[in-house]
Amino acid sequence: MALSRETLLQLYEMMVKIRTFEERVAEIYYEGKQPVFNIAAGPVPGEMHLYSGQEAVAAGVCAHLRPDDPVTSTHRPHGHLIAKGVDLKRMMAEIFGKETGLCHGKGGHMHLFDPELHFGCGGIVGGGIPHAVGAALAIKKRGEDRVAVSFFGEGAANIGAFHESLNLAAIWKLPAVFVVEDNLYAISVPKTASTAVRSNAERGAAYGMPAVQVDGQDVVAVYEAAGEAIERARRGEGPSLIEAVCYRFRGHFEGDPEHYLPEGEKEKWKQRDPIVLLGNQLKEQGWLTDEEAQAIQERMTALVAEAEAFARQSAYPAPEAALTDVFVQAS
Amino acid sequence: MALSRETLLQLYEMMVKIRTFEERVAEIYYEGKQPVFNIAAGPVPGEMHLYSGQEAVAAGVCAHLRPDDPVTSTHRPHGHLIAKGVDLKRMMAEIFGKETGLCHGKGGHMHLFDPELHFGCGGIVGGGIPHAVGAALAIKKRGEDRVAVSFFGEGAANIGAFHESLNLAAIWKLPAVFVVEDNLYAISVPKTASTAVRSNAERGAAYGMPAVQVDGQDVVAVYEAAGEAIERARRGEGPSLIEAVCYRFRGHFEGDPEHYLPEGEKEKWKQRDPIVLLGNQLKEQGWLTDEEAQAIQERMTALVAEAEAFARQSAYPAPEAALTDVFVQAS
Amino acid sequence: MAERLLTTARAIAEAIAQEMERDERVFVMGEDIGAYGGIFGATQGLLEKFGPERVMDTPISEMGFIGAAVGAATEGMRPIAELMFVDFFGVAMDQIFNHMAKIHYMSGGNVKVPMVLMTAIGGGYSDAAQHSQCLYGLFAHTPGIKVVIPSTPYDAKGLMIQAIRDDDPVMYFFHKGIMGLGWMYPNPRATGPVPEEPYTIPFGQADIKREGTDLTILTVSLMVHRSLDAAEQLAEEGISAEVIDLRTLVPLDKETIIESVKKTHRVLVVDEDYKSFGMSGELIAIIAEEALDYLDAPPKRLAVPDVPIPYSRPLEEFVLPSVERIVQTARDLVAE
Amino acid sequence: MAERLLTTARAIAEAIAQEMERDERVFVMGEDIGAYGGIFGATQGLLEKFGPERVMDTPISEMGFIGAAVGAATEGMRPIAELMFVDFFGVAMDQIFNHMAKIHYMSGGNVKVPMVLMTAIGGGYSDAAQHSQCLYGLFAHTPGIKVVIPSTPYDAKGLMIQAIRDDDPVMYFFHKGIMGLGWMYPNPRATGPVPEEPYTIPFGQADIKREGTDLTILTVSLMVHRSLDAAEQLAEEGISAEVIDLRTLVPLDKETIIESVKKTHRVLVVDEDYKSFGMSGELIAIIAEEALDYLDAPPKRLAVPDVPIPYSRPLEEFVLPSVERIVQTARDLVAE
Ligand SMILES: Cc1ncc(C[n+]2csc(CCOP(=O)(O)OP(=O)(O)O)c2C)c(N)n1
Ligand SMILES: Cc1ncc(C[n+]2csc(CCOP(=O)(O)OP(=O)(O)O)c2C)c(N)n1
Ligand SMILES: [Mg+2]
Ligand SMILES: [Mg+2]
Repeated sequence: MALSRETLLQLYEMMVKIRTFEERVAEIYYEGKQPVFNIAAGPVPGEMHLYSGQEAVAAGVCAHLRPDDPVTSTHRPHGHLIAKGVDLKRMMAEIFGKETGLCHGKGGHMHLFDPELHFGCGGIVGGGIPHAVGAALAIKKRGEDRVAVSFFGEGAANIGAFHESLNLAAIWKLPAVFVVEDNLYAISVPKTASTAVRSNAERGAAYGMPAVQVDGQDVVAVYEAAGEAIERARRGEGPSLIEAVCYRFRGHFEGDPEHYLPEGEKEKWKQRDPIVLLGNQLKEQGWLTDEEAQAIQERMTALVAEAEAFARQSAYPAPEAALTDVFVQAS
Repeated sequence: MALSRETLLQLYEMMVKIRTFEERVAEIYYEGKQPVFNIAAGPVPGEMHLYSGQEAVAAGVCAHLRPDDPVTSTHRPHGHLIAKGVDLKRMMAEIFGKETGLCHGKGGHMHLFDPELHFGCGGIVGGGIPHAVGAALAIKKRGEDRVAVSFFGEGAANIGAFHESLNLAAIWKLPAVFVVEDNLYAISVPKTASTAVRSNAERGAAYGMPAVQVDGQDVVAVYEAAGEAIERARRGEGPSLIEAVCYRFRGHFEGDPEHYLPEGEKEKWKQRDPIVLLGNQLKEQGWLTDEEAQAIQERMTALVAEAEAFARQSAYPAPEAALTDVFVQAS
Repeated sequence: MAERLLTTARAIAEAIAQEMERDERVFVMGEDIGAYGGIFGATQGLLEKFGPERVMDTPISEMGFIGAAVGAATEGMRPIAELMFVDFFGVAMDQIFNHMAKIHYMSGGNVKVPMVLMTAIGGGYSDAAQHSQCLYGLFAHTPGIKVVIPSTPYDAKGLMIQAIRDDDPVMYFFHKGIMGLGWMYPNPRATGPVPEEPYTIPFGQADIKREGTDLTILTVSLMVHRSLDAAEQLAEEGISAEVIDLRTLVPLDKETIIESVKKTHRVLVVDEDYKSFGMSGELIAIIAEEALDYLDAPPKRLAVPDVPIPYSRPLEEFVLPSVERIVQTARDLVAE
Repeated sequence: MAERLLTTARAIAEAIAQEMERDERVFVMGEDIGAYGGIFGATQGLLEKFGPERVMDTPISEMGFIGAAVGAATEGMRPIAELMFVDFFGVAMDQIFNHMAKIHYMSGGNVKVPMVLMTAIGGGYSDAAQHSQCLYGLFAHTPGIKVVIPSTPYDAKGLMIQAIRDDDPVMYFFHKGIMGLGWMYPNPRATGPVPEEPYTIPFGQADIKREGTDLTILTVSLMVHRSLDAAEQLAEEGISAEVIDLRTLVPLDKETIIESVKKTHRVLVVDEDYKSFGMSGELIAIIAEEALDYLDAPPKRLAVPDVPIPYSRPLEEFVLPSVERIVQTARDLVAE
């Protein structure tokens, strides 16, 4: 199935958008953390897990999703939320901990919630997988054609919640798609040391669930596999599992010394940058000129800059606001 | 591979031993609970999950085990512990909550520990599976040829600990054997409503682990499959998974109304009583006469009676003993 | 017209049924809650009334289905999940503790998690260390969870309806010994008057189950009954005990507690949970903070003495607060 | 000879290394503890010294590998498992709570579970609701677990060696802010004198980190440092604060607590855990029970006010006990 120019350009633009956001966040993150890195300092404190390098996965999957399709994500959520269509301003403001942020500063980078986009994430590995099952259950109960998608890493595929969730989705035949982003590592632990099978696609058999492994640097491959799984789910035919093999271009989190990486590995993967791959393909097909690519990049840079400016100009929440929102009904 | 008469008779005797123990415990259990069933009353209070009907699994697997091979079991542990070779007296005394019991009355029917037999169990579904992994890890670290076996139900195969444990055992290539006793139900919930695949043998693929489903009413089939898996583990070739399909002859626990059973199901299964099946086979082969069978039964009845007498004659622990054994070193 | 009597189990099942009729977003999930009716009867009859789509038996996957309840709740449903015994919380604690309890806060109030997690607590029938715990103290320590612990059929119904209608995650703890089950040790107060029409009991309102002047007994759940029995015996000795059923630990009705202590000047906490770092400590701390000068004697507590629940009957009886020990401790307290 | 200075992280790693050398049954398992050296450095250098058989990186399977540690311990090994952040306990709580803590008791004392579960606690660097908690109160509530919370490099080493040699399951909580990590907010006391030779510090012995006469501050972990800083400021105002580092919550050194209160007549608990139903309540309850008449003012506590830890810096600063708030609360307490 050949994709239209329009679709490919949308995918391209989305990947550029994510990359631009992430690389700018990285720059901002180091503000106030130099010359001595202090995780608590600067305008964006705390851990920071960026998505650069994995853009094809978020873009390829979310291209099939509507705003009302629930998505659960992880500690590395920016790419998914951007691909889902978030307002970058409110997202950036949250990362800055500002009152205007998606969560009024209470959530932060790892805990971004956008109810309009039915998006949630969190810092506990595997924690979001059951939520997607529950969302899919709600969809099925209401007889809707929405689909719930859960993104998580190959490391998360070894935690109990993965197993329980996939089994539940399968026995209840829920409209859910599980997307494993196999970026080869869980922090420093390589997949070979954590996972008894080479491909998590082999784990579909444990739930009688269609499962496939795809090249996660190839956005078209991801797009096609995801399209099939999502349409299947929309038709009420049950859940699927997709593993997309990709790579973290910036390490696990900012500050990761990456001593554990084999020499040359990252460089090798960078040669398969998903954005460059699609860009080259588009250029070969005559669907994108260098000038157009430049224009896209500039537009994205401007969007991110606008989000940054919004975040910087926004106020911090009042300290006492820490005490609200524990309960909807305080007593 | 045809089994020797000696082996078959040992298996037969073990199954009779377990059945005799269980059926006697059932009688004792209802003492003090009639005419009105009060779970707290009688010489044996609390929940009571008996093993009748599943004897072929414990007998067939444990026939390959040495006293120093670790075994972890479940809330339905009697069969495994008896097959492992426990002193029935101390076991029965524990079930009576007596000072002379395996755990001095602190554990009870669901929490039987016999360190000499490297046996443990517990009331949390799936809770024992990781312990077998840890025992196998200890074995591997020491370079021993022991094997750790974990028994659990088909219901437990849907809990996270199952997945995590099998994956760990596989990546670390541990000497462990996982035995699923598929007795069709987890309390009232049938396997079809809990498990997305027909056979847990299909789940071996998720861990690159040899896996097989066997007829759990056929002790020879269990014996052979277990033998292969256990020898493989002893040779250092890693873990295996066995699912044995069997049936609970007495319901989930004593007092189970069993309203949820399809009509006639239990009767059908009772026609494949593992003890009768093997008995008939032995008789057909001319390896067991009715008199010999009778003698075995009498010996087992006497053993159980002796255990019961021991338990009844034993004293309860002093109430203040409740305060000891929280810690080895109290401060 | 004679009052209608129900067991606590039936009162809970009725509350759920009435809310399921009223609000189609409500559904129930858990192990053996369908055909079996719930091991402790809290869902008896619901499958027949509402069918398997709304009364869902689950696999043994507590992390999965409690997490699914969270996900369904954030999508606008109002799930009730049953954790068969509270003792099993450990396999699902991450979903309870880091998600159910925190999503509303982490989202800055933008996402709601309206769900009820109901669970059975308590011992006294030799079910030993992994099936006899109370543990409400752990959950009361967790910001973001409302903690509800009824002691009577009447309270059970009203608090359950309140829990289902509440927009926050609620943990609802029913003691096996108050359910009125035919096969459990008998408790006459496990059957009591329950109005047929739906009603609610607001959270954060303790109930003075018996008024008194000489000492205040603070307690919940089955221990309310033991304390009432003890108060009766104490009355015969001329000691007047006020028995306060806290009913909810979060929110906690500090006012009723403090007022009572200001009246009686003596306090005993009776708790079936572990003693240290739990409910009893918190209650005494609050009193020390807010009514120190009113105390005529050091506060006392009766709770499980920081040991797992043992199996053997004499051992278990030794560690659980009994009527006799409550009486004795109250006597000592008043004598001080 | 000059005293040797180590960070807390190095002190812990050294303790483990020395015990691994002494006892081949000791091994370590956890996520990123090998090549990475542990996210907070508690296992730095161990892989190089002892190889991957004894320093095992695990998959993200906390239920599995902590349960495996339990199984290995009952088979006679002496595992040390690292739970990367205590906040993740919920995925493994069943193994911690129902197995690690209870097997010794349930077996009637016949089975031992000699293991150490070490974990990072604490906030203050905007890691938000799921990566900033302390939670030692939950585990102190659980019978069968020893709860160890060092505050200095010296204590960290001695308590770790004690923990490894102890035949019971020990949970060992190190605060990220005391590890002396280059990338964490600075804490000068995170580096301190540590003898090279192995030594132990017995459990159940609180350490009076600063003597005083006007009030007693009871605390642990990073809050020991905040309290010491506060005590210094208070001294300038003429208020003499005694700062007691409890070091272990189970066993708890009640004697030192009570003696101090009998001397100062005023008590403030400073706790980075959630306020209600936790450590602060228990400590105050013990004092109310055992030293009521010595209290000249209601006890006070500073703790996280029962909210999840928020992300944004001003919000987080608002909920964590700070030096200023300790000073202010101590002042108020002494004025009463
Ligand atoms: C239950 C749990 N265990 C451990 C962690 C610490 N941790 C955070 S991210 C991470 C690695 C996750 O690996 P993977 O799932 O492959 O996702 P990736 O980071 O590669 O995107 C770990 C171990 C956690 N947050 N939650
Ligand atoms: C974690 C947990 N969840 C639920 C239970 C309650 N429970 C006890 S036994 C049981 C059924 C177990 O089924 P299975 O594993 O098939 O074993 P079987 O009883 O059939 O031998 C359940 C649900 C429990 N003990 N632990
Ligand atoms: Mg990864
Ligand atoms: Mg079963």
